Amino acid sequence: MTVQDTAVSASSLTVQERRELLRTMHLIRSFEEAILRDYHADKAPAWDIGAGLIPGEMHLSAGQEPVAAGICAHLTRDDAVTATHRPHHMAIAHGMDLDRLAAEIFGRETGLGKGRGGHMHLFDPDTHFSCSGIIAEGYPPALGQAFAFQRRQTDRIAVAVTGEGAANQGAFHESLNLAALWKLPVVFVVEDNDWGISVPRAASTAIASNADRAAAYGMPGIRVEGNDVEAIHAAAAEAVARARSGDGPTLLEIHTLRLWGHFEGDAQGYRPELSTVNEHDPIPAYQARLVADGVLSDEDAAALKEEAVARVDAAIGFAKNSPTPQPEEALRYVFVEGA
Amino acid sequence: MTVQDTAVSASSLTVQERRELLRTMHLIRSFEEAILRDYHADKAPAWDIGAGLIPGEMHLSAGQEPVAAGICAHLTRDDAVTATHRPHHMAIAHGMDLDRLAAEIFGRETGLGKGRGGHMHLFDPDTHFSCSGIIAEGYPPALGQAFAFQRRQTDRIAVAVTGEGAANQGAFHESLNLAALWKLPVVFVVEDNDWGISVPRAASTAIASNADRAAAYGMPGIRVEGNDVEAIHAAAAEAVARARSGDGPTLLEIHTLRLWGHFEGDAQGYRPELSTVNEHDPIPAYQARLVADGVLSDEDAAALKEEAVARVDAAIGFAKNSPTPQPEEALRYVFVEGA
Amino acid sequence: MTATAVNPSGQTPAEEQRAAAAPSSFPVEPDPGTRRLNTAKAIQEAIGSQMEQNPEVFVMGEDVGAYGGIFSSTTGLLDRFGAQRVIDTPISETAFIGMGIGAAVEGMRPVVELMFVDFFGVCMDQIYNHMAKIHYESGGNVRVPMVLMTATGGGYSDGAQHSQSLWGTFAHLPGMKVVVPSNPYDAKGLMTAAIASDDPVVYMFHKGVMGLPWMAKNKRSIGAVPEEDYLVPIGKARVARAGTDVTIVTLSLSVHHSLDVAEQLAGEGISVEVLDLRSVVPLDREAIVASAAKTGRVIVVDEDYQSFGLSGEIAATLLESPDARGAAFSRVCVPDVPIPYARELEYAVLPTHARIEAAVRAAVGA
Amino acid sequence: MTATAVNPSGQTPAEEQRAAAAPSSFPVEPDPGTRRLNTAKAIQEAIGSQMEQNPEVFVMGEDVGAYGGIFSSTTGLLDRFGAQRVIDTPISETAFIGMGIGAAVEGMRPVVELMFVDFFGVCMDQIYNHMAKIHYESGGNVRVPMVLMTATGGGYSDGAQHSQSLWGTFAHLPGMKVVVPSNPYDAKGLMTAAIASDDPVVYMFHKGVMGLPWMAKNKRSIGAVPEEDYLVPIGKARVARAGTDVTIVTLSLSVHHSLDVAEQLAGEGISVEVLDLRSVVPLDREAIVASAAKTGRVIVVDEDYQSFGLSGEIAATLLESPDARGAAFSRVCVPDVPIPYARELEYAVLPTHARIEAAVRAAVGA
Ligand SMILES: Cc1ncc(C[n+]2csc(CCOP(=O)(O)OP(=O)(O)O)c2C)c(N)n1
Ligand SMILES: Cc1ncc(C[n+]2csc(CCOP(=O)(O)OP(=O)(O)O)c2C)c(N)n1
Ligand SMILES: [Mg+2]
Ligand SMILES: [Mg+2]
Repeated sequence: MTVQDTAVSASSLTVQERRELLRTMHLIRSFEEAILRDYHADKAPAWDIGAGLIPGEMHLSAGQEPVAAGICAHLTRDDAVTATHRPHHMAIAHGMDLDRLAAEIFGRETGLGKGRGGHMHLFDPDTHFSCSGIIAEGYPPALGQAFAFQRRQTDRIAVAVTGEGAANQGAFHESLNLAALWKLPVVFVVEDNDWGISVPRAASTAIASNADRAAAYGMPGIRVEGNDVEAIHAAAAEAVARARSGDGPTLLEIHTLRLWGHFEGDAQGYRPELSTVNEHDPIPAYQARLVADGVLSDEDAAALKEEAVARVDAAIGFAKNSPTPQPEEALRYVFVEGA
Repeated sequence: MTVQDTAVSASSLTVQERRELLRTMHLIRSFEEAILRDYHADKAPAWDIGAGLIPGEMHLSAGQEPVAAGICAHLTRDDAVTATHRPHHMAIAHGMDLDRLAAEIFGRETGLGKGRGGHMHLFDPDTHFSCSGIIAEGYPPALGQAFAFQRRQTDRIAVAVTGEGAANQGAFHESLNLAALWKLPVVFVVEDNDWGISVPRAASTAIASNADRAAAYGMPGIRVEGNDVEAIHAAAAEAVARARSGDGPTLLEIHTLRLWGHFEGDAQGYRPELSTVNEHDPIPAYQARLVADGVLSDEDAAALKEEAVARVDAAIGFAKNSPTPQPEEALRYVFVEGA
Repeated sequence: MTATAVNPSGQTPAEEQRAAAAPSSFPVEPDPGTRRLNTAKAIQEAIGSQMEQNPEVFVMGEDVGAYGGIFSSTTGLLDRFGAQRVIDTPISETAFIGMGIGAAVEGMRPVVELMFVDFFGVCMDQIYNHMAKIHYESGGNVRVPMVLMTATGGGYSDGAQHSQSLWGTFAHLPGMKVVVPSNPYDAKGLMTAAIASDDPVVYMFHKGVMGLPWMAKNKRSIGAVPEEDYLVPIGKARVARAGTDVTIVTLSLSVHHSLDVAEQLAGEGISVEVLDLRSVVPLDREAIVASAAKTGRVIVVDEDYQSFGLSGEIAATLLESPDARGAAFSRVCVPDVPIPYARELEYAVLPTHARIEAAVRAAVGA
Repeated sequence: MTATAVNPSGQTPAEEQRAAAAPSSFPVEPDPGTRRLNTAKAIQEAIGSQMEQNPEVFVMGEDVGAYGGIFSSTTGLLDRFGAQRVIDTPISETAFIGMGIGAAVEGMRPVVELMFVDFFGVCMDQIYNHMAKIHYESGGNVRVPMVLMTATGGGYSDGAQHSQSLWGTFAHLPGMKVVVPSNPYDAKGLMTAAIASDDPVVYMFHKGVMGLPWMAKNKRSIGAVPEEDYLVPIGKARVARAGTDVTIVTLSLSVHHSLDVAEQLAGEGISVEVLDLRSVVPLDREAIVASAAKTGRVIVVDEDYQSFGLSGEIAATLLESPDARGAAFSRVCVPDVPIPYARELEYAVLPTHARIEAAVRAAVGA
């Protein structure tokens, strides 16, 4: 295992690349903020999870934007990404159409899944994106996408994401073993946000870093501390290159931060560090760094944010103005062929 | 990971201990030979797996006796053992009543499970023994037995056994993680006989030793080469002591040998080393060593074998003379309470 | 070869005696009294009381400790009993459910939570090949007195992987009892019975009956619950409302919708009997047949998938009974479709008030 | 809120058209000819032929390579197609079934073997929450054209964890088709249809119909099979024997026992119709109703567990049909008990010739 430290002193990235990373993070955060707002807007006074424009469980990714931005910067839309119950940041960074993403979350016929899937079940053939609400069970399908890419002799890869809690699930183990055995072009990402709902990492495993598990399969493992988008970008560069060149999978654990509750409505009474969480928000920190490095001005940064908000507003507007599905069509799409 | 080599030059065991190890191995082998004989006796001329005195799949453990003898020498009947589809050697070494074991295999009312279970489903409250025909799924219940022992503040332990093929199953991973996290008194044993049915270890995992996986959970891992009962005994001594003293689990991988087919009827066409397998039979080798070391004479050794055969014959006789279950009672024992 | 007559209870007289005797220390279905609790609190109370009386009872699962269970099934237990007996687990269902089995085999009485029943696919082997079969395979020598508690059901747009009922899946596989309380009183009595049982019991609570503050509440999710311990016998249905024109056989949250419909239609002179099954295994076939024989019309209302499950088994029960085989039969279930996310679609497949009402009207020709 | 009428086929006219058109390149149920194969060889032939024609078809599973599949479903394929397309896997069902799903999502056509259906508990999440639901959750945008092939059934003392049928379990969960061939002709045609299908298909072969040299053989495990490719349509039952007095609705190995009984009783003037379902999902309800309406008596013979499964669904199908609801109904299934090991016990719970015969006699009052 290699531990990569926060302190990547001088950036090896171009100005353009660094701006892109910030832009992606702003876009994600703006999206999550908009969903947060609309999710809670019409559940009052008696807060009802099933009520309102956006019903159901809602797992937002605020704080984990560096992971998505840093990794997906290396991907094209021909690469596959499989994500978790907390999928928006990966979906957006991977280039999913924002309108159709928003429409799915609002349960509209124009959504990615025509409202059948919802926020934990996003499937996008255009970006080879999928996710699963079942812990660690997004890993195995990624193997098959990677296998198809390998067999067709492309250099396309699959990125498979889970949380640190998921690393204790059987599917995690089986998937890593299989990918290493067959040198599948996969990058396994563990987003370690210290918590699996209310259970801290230390109550889930006796080991300090899941990257140590890579050796159990014969693949390299890297843990990236500090939730720093550039350090993540650098680690991902290696892992992606390894996968593309046919040298097989890498396990990348990234220490990140869950800024908000596990899901919306989570009061987080179990979380001792709650009062100081906001101090570690990675976006203002990165923005300040770029400004300090002269990559952009405060005004440029504000413009990036505004641009993101505008794009998100348009997507939310698209979603809200889209038709809801017809109840009569509830049984459509069970099978391709008649049943 | 520590690799312990075959070459345990001078034995640290007492004469009595060494004789016991040989005696246990002879007892197991004699049992397996008897089952082998009776299993095939009445399936001819058209060999039918469901026919004869012993029907069904039959997974015999010949060649793996050193594992059972070396480990169970450290256990009392208050310790738990959970085994696999290939359970006889562990059951016998752990002290299971031979009559009731044989009777279960012959499907008799006097069997451990009154003929309901069969050879892959042996449950013995007297020796806290159980097994499962589902790969790696014997591990999780062992955790619970260990947990009960721990909570009751005893120094009893659980030994959980699987094959090397099973180490790639999710249950393996989850169980090791949980046991290490809670410092449960478990010894995890992987019997590496190089094969999972027809699939060689190298086609199952990219790593050379499953003991390397122990680090992924924060527990010690030891691989024992050579299928040598004294080396296994020594490695198990440490692991058992660690568990008994409250220091938590150990993963012990033992390189052993499947002398016969995966199950009876397996022609083993897939096995390139087939013609030389018998040369590596661990029992004659150990017996010769004990004779050479002056632990016993050739006559003593022959007597040990005869004694084992006689004991086994008695058990087989008991089984054959026991009543078969009543068909009318097929639905008994689904529930303790009425249903 | 001759056809083998099999003893349907599968018990010897001695066993039946023991079974009848076992948990008799608690009263059976006492008067409910006046104290009112929601279903979640009733469950917590049952578990807590059994934990107090028996040190071998413990609770294990994801977020059952400080969080108190995602659906509040274990709120307060950590504070009362400590982390040694109320154990938060890693997300390793196979390992910790299997651990419950092993502990039960050694005589402990684990209450293990599988957070959503929808997750059964990652751990079903331990449940159906081990928890449910060990007693039989051991010829009755090894018992597995374990409760597997799990949340079921939809109605709040949680999508295809978090909204299922699936009791039919568990009931189809032999060796485990399956109980499905619909209200606080039954929830407490069935949990007490489940912990007292020497058999493995799958205890399935619908999120919508818990009375959670953050979910639309049915008025019957709060009700009278005795303070003392008591049993609701496993395997006994309850006539939730007596009627003469048509029988609704139902369970869990659908009991409430059915009662709502029954109350509404009573005004029109349609008399609906509502039978709350409470247990799926054992299924109270006698109660089903008795009610069907009385009303001559049966509607099964079931939030599980329609085909190859509970509703079909009730049809077979009718057809196999000389008294009930002529009864009219229809069903209001979730059709064979993954539960859709969008509210309009989900409520098109759920057994809603409207669908139940339509089925009753169709049955009585009104 | 109003009751929502749901379109039972769940299809738009355009989709129905596409579905009808899709695999029409192969003839449907052609004349069987005279060449005889056992079921295992028929399956191998179907897979091999599809692999030849389509490079995206591949086979994956435990011991499918050099061993040729524990029940010979893949014998010879490794030699023909090499280890790149006939892939032995580690014992990691969740990983490799999930891998099949991902490959199918990218347009490949995997045939994945789960060695025994009894092992579903270690990998069901991939099967029922992913393979079966992705198409629906994606609003039809993502297809999963995958075949999950698995061995079922008992009768050779393999015990409670290796002898189950379990088609009811798969059929209860929406989104996967479930086919269950009973003979070589259907086995080939259904495998060809399964690989051609754009939907996930669970293909369940009973070990006892394979014609294995090391297992008691039924005479019908060898039969005429065309050399060319052809389809047996998924969802269509077959009248395996026409009759007028009583209908046996059955599938898989039980078809043969039922035909044996029908042949025997014909001598006594009892005319038994045997309906081989061939598919459980979709269930050919029309064929069931038509036969039941004709004979007025239905016996379900099913090697799966009795309660909450296929046999109940057939009861419901009868009760829901004006033409068939009066039919007499009984069932010969495995009662709700883990499959016992000892031969005497196992054959007491299996649907044997003797039990089927007794049921037919009871039905016709002879
Ligand atoms: C198999 C399974 N078990 C439990 C859950 C419930 N669950 C949803 S999210 C979650 C915590 C996941 O923690 P982690 O993997 O760290 O991801 P994070 O939520 O922190 O992003 C749990 C237990 C589930 N969805 N699937
Ligand atoms: C979950 C599961 N998958 C597959 C099988 C079929 N199976 C039985 S034994 C076996 C090979 C086991 O290999 P290993 O763990 O090395 O044990 P060995 O047989 O060598 O003792 C397989 C694949 C099973 N019983 N359970
Ligand atoms: Mg986490
Ligand atoms: Mg092996």
